Amino acid sequence: MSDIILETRDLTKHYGGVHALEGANFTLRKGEHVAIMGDNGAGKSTFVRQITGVEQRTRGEVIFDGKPVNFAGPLDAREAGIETVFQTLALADALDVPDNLFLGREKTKFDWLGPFRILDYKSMRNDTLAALTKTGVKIPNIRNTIQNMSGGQRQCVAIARTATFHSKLTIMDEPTAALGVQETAQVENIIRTLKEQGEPLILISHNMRQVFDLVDRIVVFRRGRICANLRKEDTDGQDVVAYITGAKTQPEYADAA
Amino acid sequence: MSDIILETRDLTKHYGGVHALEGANFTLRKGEHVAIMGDNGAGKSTFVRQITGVEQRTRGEVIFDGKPVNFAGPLDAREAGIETVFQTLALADALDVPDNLFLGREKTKFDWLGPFRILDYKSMRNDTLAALTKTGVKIPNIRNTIQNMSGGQRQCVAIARTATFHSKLTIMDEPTAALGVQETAQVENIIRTLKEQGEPLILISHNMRQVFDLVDRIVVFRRGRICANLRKEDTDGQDVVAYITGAKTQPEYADAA
Amino acid sequence: ENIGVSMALFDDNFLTVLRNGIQNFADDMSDVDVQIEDAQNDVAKQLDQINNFIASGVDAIIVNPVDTSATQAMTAAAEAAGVPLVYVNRQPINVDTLPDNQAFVASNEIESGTLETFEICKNLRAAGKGGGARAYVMMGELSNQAAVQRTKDVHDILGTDMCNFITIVDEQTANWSRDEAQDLMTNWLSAGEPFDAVIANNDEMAIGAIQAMKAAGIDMASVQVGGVDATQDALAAMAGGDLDVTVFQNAAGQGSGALNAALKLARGEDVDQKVYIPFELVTPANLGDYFSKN
Amino acid sequence: MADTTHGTGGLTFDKSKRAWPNEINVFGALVLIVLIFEGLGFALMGQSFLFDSNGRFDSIFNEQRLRIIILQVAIIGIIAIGSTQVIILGGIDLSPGSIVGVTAMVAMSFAQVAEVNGYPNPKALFGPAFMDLPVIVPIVVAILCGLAAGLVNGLLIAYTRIPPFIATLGMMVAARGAAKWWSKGQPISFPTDSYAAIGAGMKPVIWFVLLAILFHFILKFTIYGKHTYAIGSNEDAARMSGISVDRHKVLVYTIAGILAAFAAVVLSSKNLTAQAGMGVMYELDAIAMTVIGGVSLSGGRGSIVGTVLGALIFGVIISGFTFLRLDAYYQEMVKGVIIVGAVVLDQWRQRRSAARM
Amino acid sequence: MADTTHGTGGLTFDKSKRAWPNEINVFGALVLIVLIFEGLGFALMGQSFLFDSNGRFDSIFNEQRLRIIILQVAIIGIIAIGSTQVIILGGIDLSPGSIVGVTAMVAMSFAQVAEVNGYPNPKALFGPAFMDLPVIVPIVVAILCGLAAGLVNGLLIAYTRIPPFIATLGMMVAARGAAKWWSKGQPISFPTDSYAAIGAGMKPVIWFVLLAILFHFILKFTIYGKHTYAIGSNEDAARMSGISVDRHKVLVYTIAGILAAFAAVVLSSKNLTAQAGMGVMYELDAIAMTVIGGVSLSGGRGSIVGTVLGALIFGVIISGFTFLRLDAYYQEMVKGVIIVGAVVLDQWRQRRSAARM
Ligand SMILES: Nc1ncnc2c1ncn2[C@@H]1O[C@H](COP(=O)(O)OP(=O)(O)OP(=O)(O)O)[C@@H](O)[C@H]1O
Ligand SMILES: Nc1ncnc2c1ncn2[C@@H]1O[C@H](COP(=O)(O)OP(=O)(O)OP(=O)(O)O)[C@@H](O)[C@H]1O
Ligand SMILES: OC[C@H]1O[C@@H](O)[C@H](O)[C@@H](O)[C@H]1O
Ligand SMILES: [Mg+2]
Ligand SMILES: [Mg+2]
Repeated sequence: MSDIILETRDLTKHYGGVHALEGANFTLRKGEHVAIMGDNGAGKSTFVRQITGVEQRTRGEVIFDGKPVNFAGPLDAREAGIETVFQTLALADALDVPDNLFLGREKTKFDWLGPFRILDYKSMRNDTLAALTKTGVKIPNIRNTIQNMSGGQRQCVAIARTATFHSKLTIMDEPTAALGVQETAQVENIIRTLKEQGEPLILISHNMRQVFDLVDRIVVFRRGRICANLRKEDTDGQDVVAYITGAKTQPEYADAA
Repeated sequence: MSDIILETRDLTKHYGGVHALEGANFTLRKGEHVAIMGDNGAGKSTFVRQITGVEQRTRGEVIFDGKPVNFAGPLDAREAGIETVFQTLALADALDVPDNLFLGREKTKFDWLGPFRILDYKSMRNDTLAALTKTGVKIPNIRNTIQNMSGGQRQCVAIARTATFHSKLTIMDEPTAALGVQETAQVENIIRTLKEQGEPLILISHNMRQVFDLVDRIVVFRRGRICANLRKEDTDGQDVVAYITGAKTQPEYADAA
Repeated sequence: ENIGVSMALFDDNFLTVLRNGIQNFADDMSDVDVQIEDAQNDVAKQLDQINNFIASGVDAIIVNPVDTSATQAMTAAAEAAGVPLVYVNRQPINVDTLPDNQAFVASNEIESGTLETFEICKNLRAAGKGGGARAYVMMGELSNQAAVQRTKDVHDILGTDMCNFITIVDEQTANWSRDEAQDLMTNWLSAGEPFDAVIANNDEMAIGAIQAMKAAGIDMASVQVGGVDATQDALAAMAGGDLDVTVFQNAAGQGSGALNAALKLARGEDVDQKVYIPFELVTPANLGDYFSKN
Repeated sequence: MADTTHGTGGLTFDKSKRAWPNEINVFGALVLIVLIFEGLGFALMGQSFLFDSNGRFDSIFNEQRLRIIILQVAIIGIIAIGSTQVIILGGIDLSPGSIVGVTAMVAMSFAQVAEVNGYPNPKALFGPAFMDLPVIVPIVVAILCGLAAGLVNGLLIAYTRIPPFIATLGMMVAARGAAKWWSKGQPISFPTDSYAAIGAGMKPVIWFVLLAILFHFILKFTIYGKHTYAIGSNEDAARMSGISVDRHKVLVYTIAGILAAFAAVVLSSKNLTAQAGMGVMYELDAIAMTVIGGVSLSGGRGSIVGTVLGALIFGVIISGFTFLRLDAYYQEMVKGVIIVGAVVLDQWRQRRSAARM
Repeated sequence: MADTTHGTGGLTFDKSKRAWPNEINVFGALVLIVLIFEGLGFALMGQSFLFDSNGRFDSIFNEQRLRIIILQVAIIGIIAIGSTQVIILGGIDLSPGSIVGVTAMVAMSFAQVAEVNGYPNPKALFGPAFMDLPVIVPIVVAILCGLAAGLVNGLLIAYTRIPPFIATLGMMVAARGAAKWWSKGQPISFPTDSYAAIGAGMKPVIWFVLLAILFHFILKFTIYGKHTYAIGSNEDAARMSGISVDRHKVLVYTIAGILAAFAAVVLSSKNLTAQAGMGVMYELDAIAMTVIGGVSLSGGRGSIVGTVLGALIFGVIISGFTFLRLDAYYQEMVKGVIIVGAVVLDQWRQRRSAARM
């Protein structure tokens, strides 16, 4: 078996006249942590949405765990083993924290009741407290609804959700954008734990320090195209910025210039 | 006339059992740039919402430009001269960029027509291009609707909106959270320009570097209370983190411990 | 005495005349109070209204049934509570098994459509069209029994030897409404089919048809138009030479008759259990007799 | 509820200040309205509204009044149990009234007796082979009707993504047409005794209460309920979290259809007849009950308990009007005002309690 | 449109690939439906639907058909112009049908003639002092009725924050009650000639078209329009951006009320009578036209042009059915299907064109 967990070939997405993603060739090895960087609007989230089936791609292939896949929706992607923290968080505003954490995979009893099986509230509540502690967030009352939470509290709930379940691949789209100093540190610890456990990760981030602290490799997007693929050892912050701004382009990605 | 543009006395907000903001005494001088820092859920955005009339406070006073104020809504606050970039951005998803930039203060012709006065689309479009250039954001088509924009593009639109209009006080709640490296630099330039023009600013940010680059003074919130008020010259990153995490508390704010 | 009245619906021309008949008659008596409810064409609401009357302890109840097949349940409810009950205007399905303290004052819808259609048939013959004539039929609301019955009457008459020279071009509902009838007639006209008569289930629709035909420049003398109800608007249209046939139903008479029966039953007196008020044909010939009736 | 403060990061939460459950507000409105009628009753009629003021009953209450208050809303209440779920889901259903109409017609056709008072049934629709059938036949037929209609609603809404307002408006028009077409507008009457027993006396109330309890439990404690709330709260989020939103929607609308069909059975049994116009506007009353009961039209919030209280408010109002001998014209005008008033009151209480410290 | 690529940061935008305006899709649906009726017409009736197949007219078209297609939807179309604005605002209005009812009654009471055929007006409601009044009186009275009803809707929705569905449902019930109460259910007939002229012949169409053009312009080019779209798109954002959302809502609902009142004038004039039951269900037809025309029920999107096309689709369908002599039962069933079908078609086209490269 190959050691490549995810590969995209010529992955492309156009929205009407907007070419948001163009011919992305990307590979991720098992156990590898890769960062995606790039300007606002460079196509990073679009890339994630094509892989996870949130949208249907214009063309190209996605090969996950050795098989070509074409997820009809994020549910399929999750069932195949991809856990994602979306930039838009995907939380149900009127529900409380445990409900959100277990959304779509509630713990239940009497499973023979099918859609009417009974929820195991108590056990979900306990697991929630444990999961939140990992992210270090402070929430006065986890039975409060999400709409009453601060921006950072929401983001922590979304991350706790992903971190609670094992997966073959984790994708995080700007997971610490709204987080405070302490919470950011905690989330970075979560990511380090994934690394130790050998779980592969795609991290989208604008935070240079964080990227250099956490990942093995940096892929740079510009105007919908990949323009650089850099091993951490071979580059530094200045160099990455040069790729992001278009001052530099790697020869193999020349058409992105 | 005093040189204090904004003062709050005992400003407090409770949501049911959640004490989100408790007895905040805060002052801002004309021309001064102040940062508010603190953990997620510390009450920073709540503080902003009480000042700008988005919510009605539980108790306390707000004195703006020498007069006690009690804004019924953000419209009042803006008319009084407070421009705000909210953490939730406040953009109309189905409208395009110029529409959003001029939302609530459209340029019009034939003003005697009252609510039926005619929109001056052309001039708004031109001004929009100019305003966006200031933020350095790349948007392929400004006539695209906001819902089709990336997270960072949205944030830039919200900032451009605030930066386009002169005001007595500007408040920005985590304005660069979703921004890329270049866009962040541009927004920081906008803030510097405000400083040069002597316009006062409250900046909420989790970014230590940014805060130390831009502001004169740092106020730290913890669990709904102010726990430190630090002149930039008298402190450093480590020190601020100590206040945020609760390792330190200034003596005058001892009850926040 | 306190009398509860449940009308099938309020916003109906004919039933309004009937309702006002009851109200005026009651107002003329010193110690009679009527409380009139609107069942809004809902059988279930009507049954509930009867139960509410019972809970409030009225002395007798008058019902103008929404659905004459739904009267069994109403009879049972009133009987169980020992409250007298009188049906008005529409003949209840259980008319032959009514308990002693119940009665009805009603008309038989079989007559209305029959009188109307037969008169039109005669007129067409007299106009020399006995060799073949074509008619459009406008129906009332399809869920309404008067509409169903009157339409059936049309078919029955046109099935007789005397009138089977008339064929129906098309038959559609205009929901008792003048407005819908105008549109329906105009739509029919745009097909360009020749026709000699419009037979409508009520006057409002007949008037709508007339308005549409006049707007299209059709000579009203060349078309027979019939309705039912003999409303003031219809009588005016007949006086103007546009409407040819309508059928009068004595609304005020039915109303006062029902109230009388209810009062007698409440006082324990004997009444005729079935009072039957016939429909009357109205044509330009006897038009004058009806101007002040409805 | 567990004894923890439900907080993380060492934060505490002052539980005594928690906002009231919304149902308490609705209950308050109900009590208020009853008191108003009591007051007006004594002032205007010299009588009590709910109590037995002239010794007609053995108990201290006017039992007939209590019974009719709930009886007259029980059937629409059954529909409202479905509407509640649809609205929590973030949808709307305009079709139950018409589903009632067509289902009543179809079911009743399989519930007719062969002979009435020794004569053949004058309203017979089918031949003798289809008469005097066991009661299970019309019930199954009705459930199938409701299931089919609800399923079509659900499939349209889930898979073509047209707004529920439109899908169910289409069903409302089409099903009413089908009701009229079934017997060409003729009412269908004279059901078997066993069919007549389903909705006799206070039975409709029993069905309503049983169904309310059942669905209260289902909404609060099963995965079906949780997903209903989750989808209503944020459909995209529910989808991204891996809930099979489309399948769930189909299920909820189908259940609403079945409940409407069951209401049709009870209704036609109670009235001993079925006619094509049955159930007109019931959907609006059901929605009004639901919203008066505190279910949010934007989805994600509400409960069956609220809806039951909303139904009672309706029942009290209708009976109160008759009690006060209010003219029917004014009744409608006042009913409009009360629908609005009840919701305004509820919103106002909610906002006040949110603003409380 | 300007010639720039509307991009910043040196980005370009491929304008040729821009999605079709939605109205084109609706227009496509209209053409499709017409073609279906043409096809069926030739197959079943041996006649053309829109063309003059038996030489009755001077032109190549069946002029009567063209006229009735638009005439029969013109009055509801006037209401739909209001519904369009309310729906773009993110609201819904269930009251216009009842506003039509009450306004027609009230306005007509001030438009009666004293004498009919030489006899005193048999339907006279007021004394002679209020008869034979100049036509401006009933018109002003009508506008005031509509304004009042719309204002109440708007104030309730804006300031008590109850859902529009409920506020306008209350108005729907209350205004219908008022319509019945006004003359105790008596129809009011025999208007003056000048009143009768307002809705005579093709006048309703002229009013509809004029109002459609006016409001198309207002929605596209004035601040009123922009704020309507903005509030419908994101009410909170509109509020935070400093739009006086509440005042604007009041304005929009008031305009919808006035349009309904004007429709009542045209309707009662066209019919030469006013009845308490007038306008029942018009609101649903108006909403259906609007949504078929591509206005999104979630607000922020749509146009008057779409609504006009939606109204035409309705008109074509009604005429087409009569043309094919489809039984009324089937008509209703098929109408339900078409309401749904038109919207499904539109959504499908939109999604396909969004998915196009
Ligand atoms: N409407 C509300 N109802 C109940 N609790 C609320 C509400 N809004 C905010 N809170 C709570 O108040 C506290 C302060 O929230 P706030 O949004 O001010 O935090 P913040 O400092 O801006 O955090 P962040 O950095 O994550 O944006 C949080 O614990 C939050 O859960
Ligand atoms: N549904 C859509 N329709 C049209 N254009 C879209 C749509 N979604 C995204 N875009 C455009 O595609 C481009 C890429 O967007 P994307 O969200 O992938 O950016 P990003 O790299 O994630 O940026 P950020 O760092 O700001 O999150 C942007 O120009 C955006 O405006
Ligand atoms: O039920 C409604 C109908 O009732 C009839 O008796 C009347 O003739 C019709 O005009 C119509 O009003
Ligand atoms: Mg992104
Ligand atoms: Mg915040």
